[in-house]
Amino acid sequence: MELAKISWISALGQAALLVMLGPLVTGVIQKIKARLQCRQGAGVTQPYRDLVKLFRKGTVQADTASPFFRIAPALVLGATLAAALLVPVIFAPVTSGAATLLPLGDALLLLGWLALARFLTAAAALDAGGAFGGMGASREMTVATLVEPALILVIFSVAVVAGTTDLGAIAGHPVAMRASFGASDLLALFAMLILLIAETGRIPVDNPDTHLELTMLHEGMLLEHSGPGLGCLVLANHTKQIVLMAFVQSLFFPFKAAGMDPLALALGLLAFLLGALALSVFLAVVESMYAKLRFFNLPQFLSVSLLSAFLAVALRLL
Amino acid sequence: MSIALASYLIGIIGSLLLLTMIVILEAGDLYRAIYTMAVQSFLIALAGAVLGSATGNIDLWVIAGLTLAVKVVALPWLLLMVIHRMRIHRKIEVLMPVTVTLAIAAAIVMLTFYLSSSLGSVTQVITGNALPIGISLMLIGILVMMSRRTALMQMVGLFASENGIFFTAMAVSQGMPLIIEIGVTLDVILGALVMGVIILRVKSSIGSDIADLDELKG
Amino acid sequence: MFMSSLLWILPSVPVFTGLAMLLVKDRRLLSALDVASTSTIAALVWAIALKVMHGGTLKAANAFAADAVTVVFLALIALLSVAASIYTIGWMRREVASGGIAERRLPRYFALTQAFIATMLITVLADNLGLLWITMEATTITSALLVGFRRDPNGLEAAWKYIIVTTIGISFGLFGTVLIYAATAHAQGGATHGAMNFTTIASIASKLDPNIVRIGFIFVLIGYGTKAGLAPMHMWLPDAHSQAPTPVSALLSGALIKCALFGIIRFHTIAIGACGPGFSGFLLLLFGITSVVVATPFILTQHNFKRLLGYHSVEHVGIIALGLGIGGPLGTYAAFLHIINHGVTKALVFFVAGDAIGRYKTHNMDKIQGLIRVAPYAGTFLMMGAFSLAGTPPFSIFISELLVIKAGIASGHFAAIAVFLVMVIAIFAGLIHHAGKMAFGEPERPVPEKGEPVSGILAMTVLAGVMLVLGLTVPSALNGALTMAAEVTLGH
Amino acid sequence: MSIRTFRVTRLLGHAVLLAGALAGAGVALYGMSGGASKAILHVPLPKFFPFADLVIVLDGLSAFFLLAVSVVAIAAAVYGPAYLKAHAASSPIVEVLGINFFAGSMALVLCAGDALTFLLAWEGMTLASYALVVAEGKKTNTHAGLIYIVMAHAGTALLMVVFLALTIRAGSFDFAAIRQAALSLPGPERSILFFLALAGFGVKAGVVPLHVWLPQAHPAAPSHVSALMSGVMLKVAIYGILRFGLDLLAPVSGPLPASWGWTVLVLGSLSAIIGVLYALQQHDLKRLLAFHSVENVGIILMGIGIAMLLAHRGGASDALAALGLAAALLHTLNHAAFKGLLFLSAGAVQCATHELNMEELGGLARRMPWTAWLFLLGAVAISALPPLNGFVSEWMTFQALILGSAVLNSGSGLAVITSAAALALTGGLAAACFVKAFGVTFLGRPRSSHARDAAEAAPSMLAGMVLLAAVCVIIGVLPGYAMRLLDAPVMRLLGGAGPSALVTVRGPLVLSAGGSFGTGTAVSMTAAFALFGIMALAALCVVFWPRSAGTCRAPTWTCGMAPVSRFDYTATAFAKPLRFIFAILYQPKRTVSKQTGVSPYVLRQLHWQSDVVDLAQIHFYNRLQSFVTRLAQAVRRRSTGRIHDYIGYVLITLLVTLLLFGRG
Repeated sequence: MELAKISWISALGQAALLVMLGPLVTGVIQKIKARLQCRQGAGVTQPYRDLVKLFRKGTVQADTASPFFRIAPALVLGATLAAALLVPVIFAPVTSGAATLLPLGDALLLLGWLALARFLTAAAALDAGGAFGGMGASREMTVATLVEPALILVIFSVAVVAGTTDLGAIAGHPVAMRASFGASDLLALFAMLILLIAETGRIPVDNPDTHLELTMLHEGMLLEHSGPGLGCLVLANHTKQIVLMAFVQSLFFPFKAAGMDPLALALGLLAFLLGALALSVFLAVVESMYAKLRFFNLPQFLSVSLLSAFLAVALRLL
Repeated sequence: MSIALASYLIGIIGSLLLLTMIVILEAGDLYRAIYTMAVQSFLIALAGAVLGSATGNIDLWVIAGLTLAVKVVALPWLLLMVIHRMRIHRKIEVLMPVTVTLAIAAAIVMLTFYLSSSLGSVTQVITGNALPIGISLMLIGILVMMSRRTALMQMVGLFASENGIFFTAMAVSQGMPLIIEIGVTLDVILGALVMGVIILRVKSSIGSDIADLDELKG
Repeated sequence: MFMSSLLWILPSVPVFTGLAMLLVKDRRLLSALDVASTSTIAALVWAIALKVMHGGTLKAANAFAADAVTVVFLALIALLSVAASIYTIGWMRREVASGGIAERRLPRYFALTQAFIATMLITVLADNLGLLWITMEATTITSALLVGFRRDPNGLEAAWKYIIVTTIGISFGLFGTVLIYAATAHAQGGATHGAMNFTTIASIASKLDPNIVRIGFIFVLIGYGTKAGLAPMHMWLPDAHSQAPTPVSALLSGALIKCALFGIIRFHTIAIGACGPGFSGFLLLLFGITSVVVATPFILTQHNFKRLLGYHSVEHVGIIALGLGIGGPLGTYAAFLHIINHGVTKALVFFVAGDAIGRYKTHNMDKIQGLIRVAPYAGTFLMMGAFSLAGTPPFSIFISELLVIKAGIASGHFAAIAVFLVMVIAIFAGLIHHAGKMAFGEPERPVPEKGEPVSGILAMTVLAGVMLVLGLTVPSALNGALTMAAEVTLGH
Repeated sequence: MSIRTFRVTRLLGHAVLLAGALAGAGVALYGMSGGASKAILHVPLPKFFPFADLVIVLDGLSAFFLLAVSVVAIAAAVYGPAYLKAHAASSPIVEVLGINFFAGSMALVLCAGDALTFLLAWEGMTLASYALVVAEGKKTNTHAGLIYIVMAHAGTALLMVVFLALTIRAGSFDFAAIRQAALSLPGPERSILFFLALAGFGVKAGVVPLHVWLPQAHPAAPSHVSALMSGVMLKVAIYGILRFGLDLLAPVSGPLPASWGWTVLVLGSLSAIIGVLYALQQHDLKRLLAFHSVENVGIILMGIGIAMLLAHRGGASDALAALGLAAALLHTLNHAAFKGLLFLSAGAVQCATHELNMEELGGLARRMPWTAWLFLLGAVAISALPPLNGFVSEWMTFQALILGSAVLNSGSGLAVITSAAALALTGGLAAACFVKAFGVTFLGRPRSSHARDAAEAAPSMLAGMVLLAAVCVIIGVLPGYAMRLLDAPVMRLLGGAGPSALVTVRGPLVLSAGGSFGTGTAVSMTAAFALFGIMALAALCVVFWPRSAGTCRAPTWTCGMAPVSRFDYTATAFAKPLRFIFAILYQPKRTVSKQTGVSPYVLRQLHWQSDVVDLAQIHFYNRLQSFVTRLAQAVRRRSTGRIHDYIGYVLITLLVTLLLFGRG
């Protein structure tokens, strides 16, 4: 039972860690972007202040909206936090996932929770009854449809070798067994990075900072929400971003602590922070270099990642 | 009369029958067609008499007499009466050029002789060449029905083809059982009566020849 | 001796009733006489059937003989004539009221129907092939008069085509009979005693000269095939069946076609004896498949209700010929079962057609709509009949088609069965399309008259009941009769 | 027929259906509890036909499918009366008799022990559903019914050939004899028979090239009947494929021929993708759900395909085959539940608004809260999203596909992975489609007067829906217990250990794939659901915590104009991006007509109309129909009506026959 207790605590602990770090990562990315565009930019902790402001405000709700409109943000936050539980951040017990009492770390379940969050946000967007919510929802779901198969192929390229889709097992795989960072891992990483941009709604796919109707995908859905509802959705967005970063790291840079001794934990935490910083820099650099793609050029952009993911799997199998 | 002489006579009558068939095919006038049909029936009756004497079977004599009474006298009289009642012009319209019909008739005769050559064993039973002649008479009768427009010529063709059957039926060893022969002749008469009634009824009601009606199609 | 005299009494009943009807003037009395005569026929047939089932073939004065095959056909003719006579009560009342048939011509109509039934009974009872031919010609004459009974141009045109084409066909049949007679005489060394009787010919069939029998069988097949409506000699059938009064067309389609098939079956047995099952089986198979294939396009693009049923008869005759052609105990058994199933179903659908046409005053199927709303009973019977004709399970035709296919696959005729299945599906589509359009939807013009004659419903329920019962089970008595009939046909 | 007698017949009829369904469920559960692979029930029927003896046999496989039939039948029985009262178009006798006969014949097909009962019940099922489809008598219904019955009949003709070929070899109609005789079938003949059976059952299951009848027939029937048709009748066809593929025609030893598995897998993937793509472009709610049935049948076939590929290869692949088959069977049950739920709620919407076109609905969530939440639950389930049962069966299918591809050698492994990618794409598209369906129908402003004055559905209708929703939630949250139901059918078909031994190796609360401890993944849906529940409750408390500022309502921001229902995003607009991306498949056609006033620049009226085409329909079926009609017209012209031609035909036939066969 001792191992079971540890897995419960580790899961909750890691989730709490992710939630705390979420807004910080966004702040860092905004800061780096500002620096690259030679302007001062808001402080790194600005997102925290926004969240606190939102959670204190009252809600102004559309007159046509149904009760679902108020409940949806809470469900979205719940789903994203459930996804946060699944990702091994620092600690990944060496014994395969099947051994722990709380077998949670499955990649498909993670994608499922994120898909549920997206489903509910899009549905709530339609409830407000305006054109922007509908357009945002329609475009978000279209992008999601194109991203989903590529994401599955990336997971398969790793799962086929590991023999399991359990993130804990994959992360915990001794690096030695996975010989070197092979060609297929490179292709899978390349595909994953493009998908990361699409999932977190960064520049080439979607513009997170703007409120111009035609260009915003994710923002369009949040337009009508206000007060704590909006707060939940923004927090969910931050958590989703850091969960995806943790997901990328566990798939491709498995430096996770095996036991509970403090040194290994510290090392694991350090590795995670470094990884998160690297990915933030990548996202910020890409945002500053590229202009937003026209919506109907997106399929072409995303099919690049689909093809590379497919090649990754093909190399792995053939 | 010996069997050999009878089969010789049947051979001659057969060729004469073929001749009458050609004349019917070639007939341009209704009256001539009916008279030729009457001559043909007379030849059948003659064949009946010849066979009757050759085989000594009284039934054949009765059949010959019956054919004489019905086919030579009654049916032509019926046809002429119908023509008189319908007051139609006597010219026969033709669907296919006569030469084509003659060519087909020739082909039919050749086919029947080619077929019956394989029936070697039947010659002991059917005297002379009555079988091929019978078949060709019947088929050419149907050809007449197919290629002539008016209903009357179709009746003439029908009776000619039935003559062919009678000719073969009589030539079979002692001939068909009497009751059957009488029954067949009775049916022929009844058929002729009904056809005549239908033709007259259509002529009186809508004034056109029954064979031209073709609304019921598809 | 009493039993064999039954064979004489059976045909005499309709003959004498027919004569008596000529003297009677009142419509109701005529209908009563009609129903009485057909029910006595049915009773007599039941008695004969029991006797034949237990005692084997009944013979009477070397003209009549009743073996298992005859019993099957007698049963069908009896059942259909009873149903037709019941249906005629209601139908004739509406026909006389609407002026279709003049009051004074009623006796002649009923007398002719009785004569028609009598000739059919004798055809089936005939042991002497010559007598078979004579009564077959008699059926043509009586039914031609009935087809042209309404004296409208179309009726007369149909009667004319019917009598001319079938008389040609039957004369071929006569020529075939003469050839077979010659062959038997030759086989008996010139003696012509009993050379016309089927039982004697069947017994010495193996000694007949195959060449003559081959040509004889071809003449009979084409001849009686024209009367049965096998393709491509079937063109007269839709005209005659669509113009005839409804009860007559039901008897034509249900019973008369089967009598022509009876003739073919008799000569099929002889041909099997003389030149082996291969020859006549292949010919029957060929004509069967041609009939099914030729009937399909006409059914798909048909607009006239009764002509559609006429072409359906061509298709089902093709199926029966296919069953006989496939041969073997199962194929022949299936063919006989299909003869009964088709007769019953076709009569039912003709009654519905007569009812619908009388109600909507048009033959054109596009104008008949919403029959279920106007006449619920007729509408349901239409759909039941349509599904049965198309060969769907709870009804009887599915069982016989299933057996035909099973026999076909067992005997290796895969190509024929494949073509057959494709055509049956196409016909299924065509028929359900027409029936669905007629049964459902809203009736357009001022709603046709309501009210359905009780006698019509009774007749249709009787036939629908038989159809359903035969669909779900094959009673042992019928099964025994059919197996014996198959054995007799195959000459065992 | 007074109103009272209508009501009594309706209630009585549905009570009979309910009793029958409950009995069916009882028998099924008894059948499956046995778990053994031997036949549990063997009831010979009276000897109807001399040439065949009919028998009823219930084994594990048929018991499982009988359960699926019974569950949806119970819901339909509860739902039926109220729906028919509000929506009745034709006489209740037809409705009531039809649905009882329909459910009865489906149950009979499942328990048929011999070929003849199977065929009779199979066609009886088709006839009953045809009667229900055309019962309303509208022109579109009759046409839909016609296409349905013709294609179903063509399928049955194929089945008839297969059954008869086997019966002749076996000497009797009985399945046991057929099973014995099939062992000695030579290879190629066995494959031909299997592909014929697959085509025959494929028509009824709605596999892609043969699916054309499904989107027309299902919406035409009353909703609780289309729930039965969509939810369960397709599964009876799947039962047929399983019975033939893995039981009757299975070779005595060694793996199944590879071509079988690949065909089923490829057909499944095609059906899944094309089904969902066409569903995306539909405006009619029930047509959308019908197309989704095509998609879900595709997913089930994928599971069966991978199971057929891996069956009897020994070692790990046997366990994976059992997993794949368990995934397919579980998805059958799941699909029956959530498709039934969605059709019933669509029926509730139809009852309330007499309208099924999504462009005319909207804002129903406030007026019909229960139906809205139940539809949302169904939508989440069908889009395979975590807490509910759709995710469980799709997760198992994914595991079977991934681990299966690892076991198969490289080339085929890659093909299996591509079909897994296709499954993922289908999941994404299904989610998009149901956001549209739920959002446009239930949320936003009501677009028509019907939608504005809609009222909540009757309590009995809601009870039917809640029953199916409960099934979805239970299987979603506690999948382990559902696994025990799957033991009987999987062991009946593949032998070896049942899925409950393989999949819930660590207790009912944990799903594990890959069987042995070493590899494979485990996931505990119960734990995941519990954590999600806690998190969501916490968030809800935060959101609904009373704040000083409180909540107020204001009009939606529409760039300053007064918001009106025309601003709401319509279904066509929602699906526009995907129509643009998958244009090759849709070949969209657009017609725009402008009416201008005095000056050409002032638009008085704009008419915009676009439609999407079903490829299989145009290229194959329309061409076939026009060809057949043209050919028929040509042949029909041959009957000229002139008597001379008739006589000519007789003479020519005689001459030709004499020539060909005369000499012999």
